[in-house]
Amino acid sequence: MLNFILKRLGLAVLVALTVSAISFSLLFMAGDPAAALAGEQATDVDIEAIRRLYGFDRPMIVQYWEWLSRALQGDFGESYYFRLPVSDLIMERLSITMTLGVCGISFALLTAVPLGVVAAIRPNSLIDRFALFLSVMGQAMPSFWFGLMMIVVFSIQLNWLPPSGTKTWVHFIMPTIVLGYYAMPAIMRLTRAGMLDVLGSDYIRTARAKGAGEGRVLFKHALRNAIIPVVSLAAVQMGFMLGGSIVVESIFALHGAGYLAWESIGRNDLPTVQALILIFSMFYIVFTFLSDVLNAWLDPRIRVA
Amino acid sequence: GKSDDTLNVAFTKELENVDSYFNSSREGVVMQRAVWDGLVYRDPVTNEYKGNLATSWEWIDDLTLEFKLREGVKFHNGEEFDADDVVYTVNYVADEKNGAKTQRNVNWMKSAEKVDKYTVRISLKKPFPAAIEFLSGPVSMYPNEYYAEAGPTGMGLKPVGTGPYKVTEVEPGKHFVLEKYEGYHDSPKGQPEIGKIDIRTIPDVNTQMAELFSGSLDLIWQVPADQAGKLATMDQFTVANESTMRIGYLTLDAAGRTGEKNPFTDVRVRRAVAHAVNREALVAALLKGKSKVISTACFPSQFGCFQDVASYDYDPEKAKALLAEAGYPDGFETDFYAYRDREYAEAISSFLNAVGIKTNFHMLQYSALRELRMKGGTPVSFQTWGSYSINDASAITSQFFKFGSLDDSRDEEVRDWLDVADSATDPEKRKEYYAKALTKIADQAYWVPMFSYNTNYVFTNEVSYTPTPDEVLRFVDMSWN
Amino acid sequence: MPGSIRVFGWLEMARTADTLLEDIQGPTPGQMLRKRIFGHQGLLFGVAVLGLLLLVAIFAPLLAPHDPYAQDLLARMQPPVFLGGSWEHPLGTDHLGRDYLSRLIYGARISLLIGGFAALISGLIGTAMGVAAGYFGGRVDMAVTFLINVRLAMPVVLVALAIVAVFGGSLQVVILVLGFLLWDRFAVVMRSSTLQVRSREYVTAAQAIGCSTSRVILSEIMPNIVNNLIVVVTLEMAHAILLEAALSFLGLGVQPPTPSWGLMVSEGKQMMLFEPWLVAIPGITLFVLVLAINLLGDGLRDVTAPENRS
Amino acid sequence: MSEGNASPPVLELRNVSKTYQIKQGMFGERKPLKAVNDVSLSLQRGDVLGLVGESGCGKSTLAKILLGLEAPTSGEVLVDGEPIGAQNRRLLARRIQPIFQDPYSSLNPRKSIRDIISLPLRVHGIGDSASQDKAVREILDVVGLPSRVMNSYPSQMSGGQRQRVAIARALIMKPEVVVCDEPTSALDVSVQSQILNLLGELRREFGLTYLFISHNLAVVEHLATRVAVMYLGRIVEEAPVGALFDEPRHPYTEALLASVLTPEPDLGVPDTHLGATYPNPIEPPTGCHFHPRCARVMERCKGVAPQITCDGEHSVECHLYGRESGQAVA
Amino acid sequence: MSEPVLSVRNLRLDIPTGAGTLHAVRGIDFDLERGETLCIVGESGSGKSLTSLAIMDLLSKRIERKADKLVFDGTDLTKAGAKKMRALRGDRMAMIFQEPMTSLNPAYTIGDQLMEALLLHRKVGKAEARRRAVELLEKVGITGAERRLSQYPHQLSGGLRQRVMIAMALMCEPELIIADEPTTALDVTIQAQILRLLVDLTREMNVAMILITHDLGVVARVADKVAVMYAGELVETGTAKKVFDAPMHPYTRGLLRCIPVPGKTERGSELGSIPGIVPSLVGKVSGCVFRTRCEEATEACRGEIPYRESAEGRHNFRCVHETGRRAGVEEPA
Ligand SMILES: Nc1ncnc2c1ncn2[C@@H]1O[C@H](COP(=O)(O)OP(=O)(O)OP(=O)(O)O)[C@@H](O)[C@H]1O
Ligand SMILES: Nc1ncnc2c1ncn2[C@@H]1O[C@H](COP(=O)(O)OP(=O)(O)OP(=O)(O)O)[C@@H](O)[C@H]1O
Ligand SMILES: [Mg+2]
Ligand SMILES: [Mg+2]
Repeated sequence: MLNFILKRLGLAVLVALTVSAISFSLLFMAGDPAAALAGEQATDVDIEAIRRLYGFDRPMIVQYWEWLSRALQGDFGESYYFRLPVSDLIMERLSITMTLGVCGISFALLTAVPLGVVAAIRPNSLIDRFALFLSVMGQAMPSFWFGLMMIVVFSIQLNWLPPSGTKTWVHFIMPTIVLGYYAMPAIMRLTRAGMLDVLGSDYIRTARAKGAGEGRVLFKHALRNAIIPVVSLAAVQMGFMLGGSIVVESIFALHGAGYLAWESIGRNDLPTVQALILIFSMFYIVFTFLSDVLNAWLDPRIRVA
Repeated sequence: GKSDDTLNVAFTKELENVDSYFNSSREGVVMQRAVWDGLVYRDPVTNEYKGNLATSWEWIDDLTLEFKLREGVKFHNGEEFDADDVVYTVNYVADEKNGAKTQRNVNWMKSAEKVDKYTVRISLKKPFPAAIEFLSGPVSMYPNEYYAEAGPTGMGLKPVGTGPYKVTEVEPGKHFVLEKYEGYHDSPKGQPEIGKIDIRTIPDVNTQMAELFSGSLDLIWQVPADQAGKLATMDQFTVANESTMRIGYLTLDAAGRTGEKNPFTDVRVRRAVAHAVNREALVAALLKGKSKVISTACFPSQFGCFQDVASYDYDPEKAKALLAEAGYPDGFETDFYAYRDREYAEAISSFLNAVGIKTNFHMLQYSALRELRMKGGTPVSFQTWGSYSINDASAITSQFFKFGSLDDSRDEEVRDWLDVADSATDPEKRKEYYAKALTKIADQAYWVPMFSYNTNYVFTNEVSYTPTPDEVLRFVDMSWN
Repeated sequence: MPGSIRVFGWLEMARTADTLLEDIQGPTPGQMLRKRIFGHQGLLFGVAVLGLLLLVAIFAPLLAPHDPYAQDLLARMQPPVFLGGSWEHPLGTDHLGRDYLSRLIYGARISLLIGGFAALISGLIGTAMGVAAGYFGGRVDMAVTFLINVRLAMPVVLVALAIVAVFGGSLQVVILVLGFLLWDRFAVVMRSSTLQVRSREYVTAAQAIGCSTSRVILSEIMPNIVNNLIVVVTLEMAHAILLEAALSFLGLGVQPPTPSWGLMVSEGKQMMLFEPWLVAIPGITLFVLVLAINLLGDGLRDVTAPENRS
Repeated sequence: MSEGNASPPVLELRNVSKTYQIKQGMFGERKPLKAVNDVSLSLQRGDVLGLVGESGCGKSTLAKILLGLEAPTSGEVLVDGEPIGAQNRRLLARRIQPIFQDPYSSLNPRKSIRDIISLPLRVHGIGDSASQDKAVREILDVVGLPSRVMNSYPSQMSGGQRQRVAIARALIMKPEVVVCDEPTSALDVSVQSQILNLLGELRREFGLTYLFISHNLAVVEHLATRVAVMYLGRIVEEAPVGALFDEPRHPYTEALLASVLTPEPDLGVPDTHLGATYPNPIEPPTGCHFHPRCARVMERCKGVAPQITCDGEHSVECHLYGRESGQAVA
Repeated sequence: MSEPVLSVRNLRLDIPTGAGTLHAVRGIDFDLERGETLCIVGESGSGKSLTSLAIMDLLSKRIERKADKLVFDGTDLTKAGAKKMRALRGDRMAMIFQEPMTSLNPAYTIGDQLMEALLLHRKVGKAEARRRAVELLEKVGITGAERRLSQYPHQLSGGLRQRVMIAMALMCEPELIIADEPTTALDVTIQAQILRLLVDLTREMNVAMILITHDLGVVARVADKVAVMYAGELVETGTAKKVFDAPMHPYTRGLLRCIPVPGKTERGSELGSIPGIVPSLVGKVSGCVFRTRCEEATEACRGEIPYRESAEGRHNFRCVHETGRRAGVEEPA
């Protein structure tokens, strides 16, 4: 197990390094950072001064190396736009994105897993069809459109929910649903398929042959095995959701990291964008790593190697 | 709302830093006018200069201005305002190394020196006729002791000024809370009435309107014309429209920076472009409000903005004829760039398409487009310029026609005339030379000026406010009905 | 060997020949597939809608009542006919007075073009990588798996936004960006399918016969994983279309005046609270298109699923 | 070895080994697994060499080496006295052909029977499509399938029919050696006998040489002329079929034979005298690999690996028979 | 004779499929005495597993089970509810499956899975259950039983897992064990060991066993009673000796001719075979199902087929011919 974790960790670090290199080089091509930094009404002299001040005239590899070694110490440099340390800037917004992500994935899991299980127990039943309907809709619904429609219905027409802001948990209801619904179909389908698969397996028949009751069969013998792939998927989805929360954050005016990322791209705020891509990637990497560890713990075939 | 004496306002853009020397957005100007004061104040309606933190001023010579300061003014943190504050502020921002964001606003000042506690002199680098205009605008006074310690970052998070409102809460990106400053001095700005201003950043205009409908916002601004039109039909809101100093224009690559064979090097082609666009229709259908069609390369109210220049009416047939004359009977294909107001740009490009100039539309981020223009120019791009609300033609012409990287015409004659106009101290001489330059710009159709912008302010009927044409929200002028 | 056509004891059981006959005359795989296809409602719906939209896209110039780019600033945002508009513009006009129906019709082209080409590019990349990984294993597999991990770790929307911001949102750029970002699922699915098929004995048999590697891959492995490939193609096509719409919504998708549905939603969004149909119409067509593609994909997966075979 | 060394064996293995590097778990370290360990065998024309042994002892690996699908880690494979390495893979394919265990996975479900059977012809560019069709028809007749199955697909056929198709594919190139890897173990007994009969007929008809791998000793005894017994990658005993079944020498062979359950109701279930501990192939036991399970284990077996002892055509690798053991060969 | 543990009369299983109803099992009759071993033998797909699952009531809900009589130790299983069946399963009737690799839950230890049945059915503590598990593991010949309890299935070889399955079946000392091809997936040597173990243990504990297999060798060596199944019907039943020494049904005879018997069948000679394939059981099935492959088939085979008892008794077969052969056909030499 320890061996497994160490090797898995090594892979994670390698992936993180590669992603960092890609995101760095990718964004370095994103227009002249000095021009962006100087702002809309700056003169050429301003821009040239800034170019030298920030060292944009040095070779890219040097800049990458410097950036990376500082990033490893948690220093992502200073935002061109805010003139604040990027890490401070991000820390602040990340809590919103994380809250949203956790709420979203919880919503997705809490709806998808029970639905998937029930659908698997009663294939072709009404509830199975309903679950299928939900997932098909969810897959085809553009989330920005869904968000807008939610605002129109629940904020404008019914005036039940606030359309934006982060003050109370009520503010998080609509964003959570929009974001969670994005991840729900995949999780539900996997739960259903996994559960169907496990329920048809030999060891479930063994458990039944021992006289175990339906509940015991479902929850002790089946779910434990069916949930293993769902854990991985949920981790992946969580990573995607954080990276994909941009749309939701911009619709509901949540000042999270996703929105910051979008704005920063527009402002050519290189350090912030680089840091955000890296951090979102790190989240993905950490989540999948944790899910692998969790899987290993759930699945003795990996745990006891 | 009125009941809790709190005005809820939305900003579209997130402010990078509340410190007004370290942001460059409109929202920053709004904050600056509420939290800080300048030495001078220009009445937005009469355009008359009045003393604010200074009670009087005089030109000692072309390069020196002397101010008598108002006594008894206190900053929000209790620090007393005197000559030291002015000296510190001016010296700090004028120093290029400190990196004030918009150098143009401050780099005409060389330094400041204290004469006595309430007298101060500001020296200029070279003659700068618009000095008072700038001092009434972007240059505001900071508390020296506090600023020395906090710097721009600290100032951004906990701003301290002498203005009518003090900042009590800053959550970057989320919201600011302003509270009425009870000890506000007897300023020409007037005394604040509304107790508390809560400003939230909401990027999406639909969300802003939704919040407005649900009652959690009291005032939104910069509302697009169509929406404003609809909101105006609703009883519970007031929609006010004011013009702004921002103008939109097409800049054409007359200098051939994108290549010798560029069709826009031919004046007939440039004139054809000018004839091709139905600017009246654009204003009537898209911009609406107080927007106007313009023909000069500046905002009409600006000093020196000579109006009697060649103007090109909408005449697609003539445009086609000119194109044919220039050797393009079937039109040609060109890249068309824009960075904001996609709708307007799209409409313009569509007019060009109609006379045979086939446009490949590119919508870029400002920085990317700027880089492109600095490096090699663009054949044709839709641009806007707001002049920082500075009511002087130099704020626009000298930026674009003096061989800077954004100068697509590179006309030496124009440059020389503008040099004279910019530095002369005699207003009449300035006017004369601006007129010469602007006439040639129009005649050669280096630019195709399009229209001036306007801003829509929408607020609930509880709020009473009359906006001003300089596109600045003045909380101090607001009150409850 | 020829000439010695022998009749074995087995065949002498003439009486049993009839059972054998019946057995062999069972349905061919093709017939069975056809039967399953026609019994699958979702699949049929998907095919019908997608086919219709494809026709619309192909014959757009014939079907569109107006030039989708012709603006009329005096006739902006006319309501569709069912909301009191005129038949001149059955679905109304947009914010520049362009005919909404015509733009919608041309928009089908754009969406299908983006979805199709993005899926094609990512399909080529992903399939090549996945099949190579599955077939050759070892280091190739390790490298591909690593690349997949790297790709998955990058936040797609963010990276796509960044690239489009740099290169501008021309149709080609958007297609290329999506194509180069969405290959991961192809690689994953093709890798595992190849692994699965590779261990089948008919592959070993082909190798033992002396088939070259390329022949084994192309004629023994590919035909057996191509149905999985088609399923992924549909899913990724839907994915690409939705992603393009999201990019357009965020202002960094294809450029105007291109009549992309995503862009139309984004443009209509401005007036969403007052003229909801501006958003509703392209939103619904987008939804229906993606739904149809997904149903098609799901259906294909259902009818070609292993438990349905043999 | 055999009478008159005039012609070299069709197929010969000389000290062939195959070592796999096994990863344990997803990230475990790699360890060597000797799937085939220093094996020497030879097949004369017309021989049927039965290869028996427990699951995982390396039978299929050996077959793959013969087919050229796996390169041996060391040792040589000779066809007609020539080393296989020198031969082109495609040339080898004309002479040695496989028949696999699972008729359901050995035929490509997407291909018609015609395509499946004619594939070798097409790969080797033999004839045009008309002559290929003719060849397919003929070979179908040989394996006892009506020629109209040509346009059918595997999914339309029963297991026995599919196995016939697989045999037809193997035979269409007129190979000399056919490697049958458990060709009947997935089939019902009633079908199994048909296939066994067919294999027997074909051998007589075409003078084929078989390497016949099977779990089923009764089948091996029925079909084989020689039998090799494999244990953990090594051939522990090899003899003509009669000698091996009548007087098995290696204790493992004895146990194997004892485990054969014939349909004789009075005999009851035999005791194989084998221990239950199945060894881990990655860490094989020291000395004689079989010693932990051997009923006749001696002290020496634990430390020293036995040598092959040959007695005419009967060779065995066991301390009981080694010269040093002092025990006479029975 | 005492009451049989299990008595089955006219068991029928119907499976609805897309093409129509599949009459997978049609009219199975047998009795099983205490301590007796019944072997059901037949080709794959003949319905052996379905029959065994039907007795355990483990069929999927789709499959319809009908029987004139299905009595286990005095309990009418056709009327028993789910709860009652649960109480019986694992306690008084136990089952061993074919695939040792997949029949154990990979997520739980051997110990947990062994103890589960006992904890479910008996009021015993964990310690007691553990003791019993160790005892049984030792009994099935697993060394180091204590240590094995905390191992997971993937750590055991196939033979060991099958032993664990056997121990698991015996935990509650059932009266009936159903073993569905317990050795098919195992090596010959291990097969012999496992079978021996099963036979010894059932004798020792006086457990009745239904052993399902398609290997006639296994049947001959293990069975007290044999039931030969073909396409969902029992075509021949009887004591092992009688069935093997004097097979009556053409199918049984055919099967016995198919396998080479060392020492008896001539090496390299042609084996007997049963040509053709099993007919489809979808839709109406009438007459003798074996007639399409039968050497003895006549027109009469399409009609009603009587269930005959052979001359010596305790040996039944289903055939239109009185002796299982067409009249006037000599047995080939
Ligand atoms: N490609 C491979 N990589 C790693 N190990 C392998 C590979 N092929 C076979 N092995 C290992 O080599 C050993 C011998 O395998 P092989 O398939 O030859 O056995 P076998 O005797 O044919 O078994 P069976 O009777 O089950 O078919 C086994 O332990 C197997 O796990
Ligand atoms: N759930 C099911 N749905 C449809 N058909 C089924 C189902 N279960 C079994 N059958 C069919 O019923 C018949 C009998 O199956 P069963 O599993 O009892 O055979 P078996 O004799 O045990 O065969 P094997 O020796 O292969 O285990 C087969 O034709 C099978 O295809
Ligand atoms: Mg094998
Ligand atoms: Mg079965």
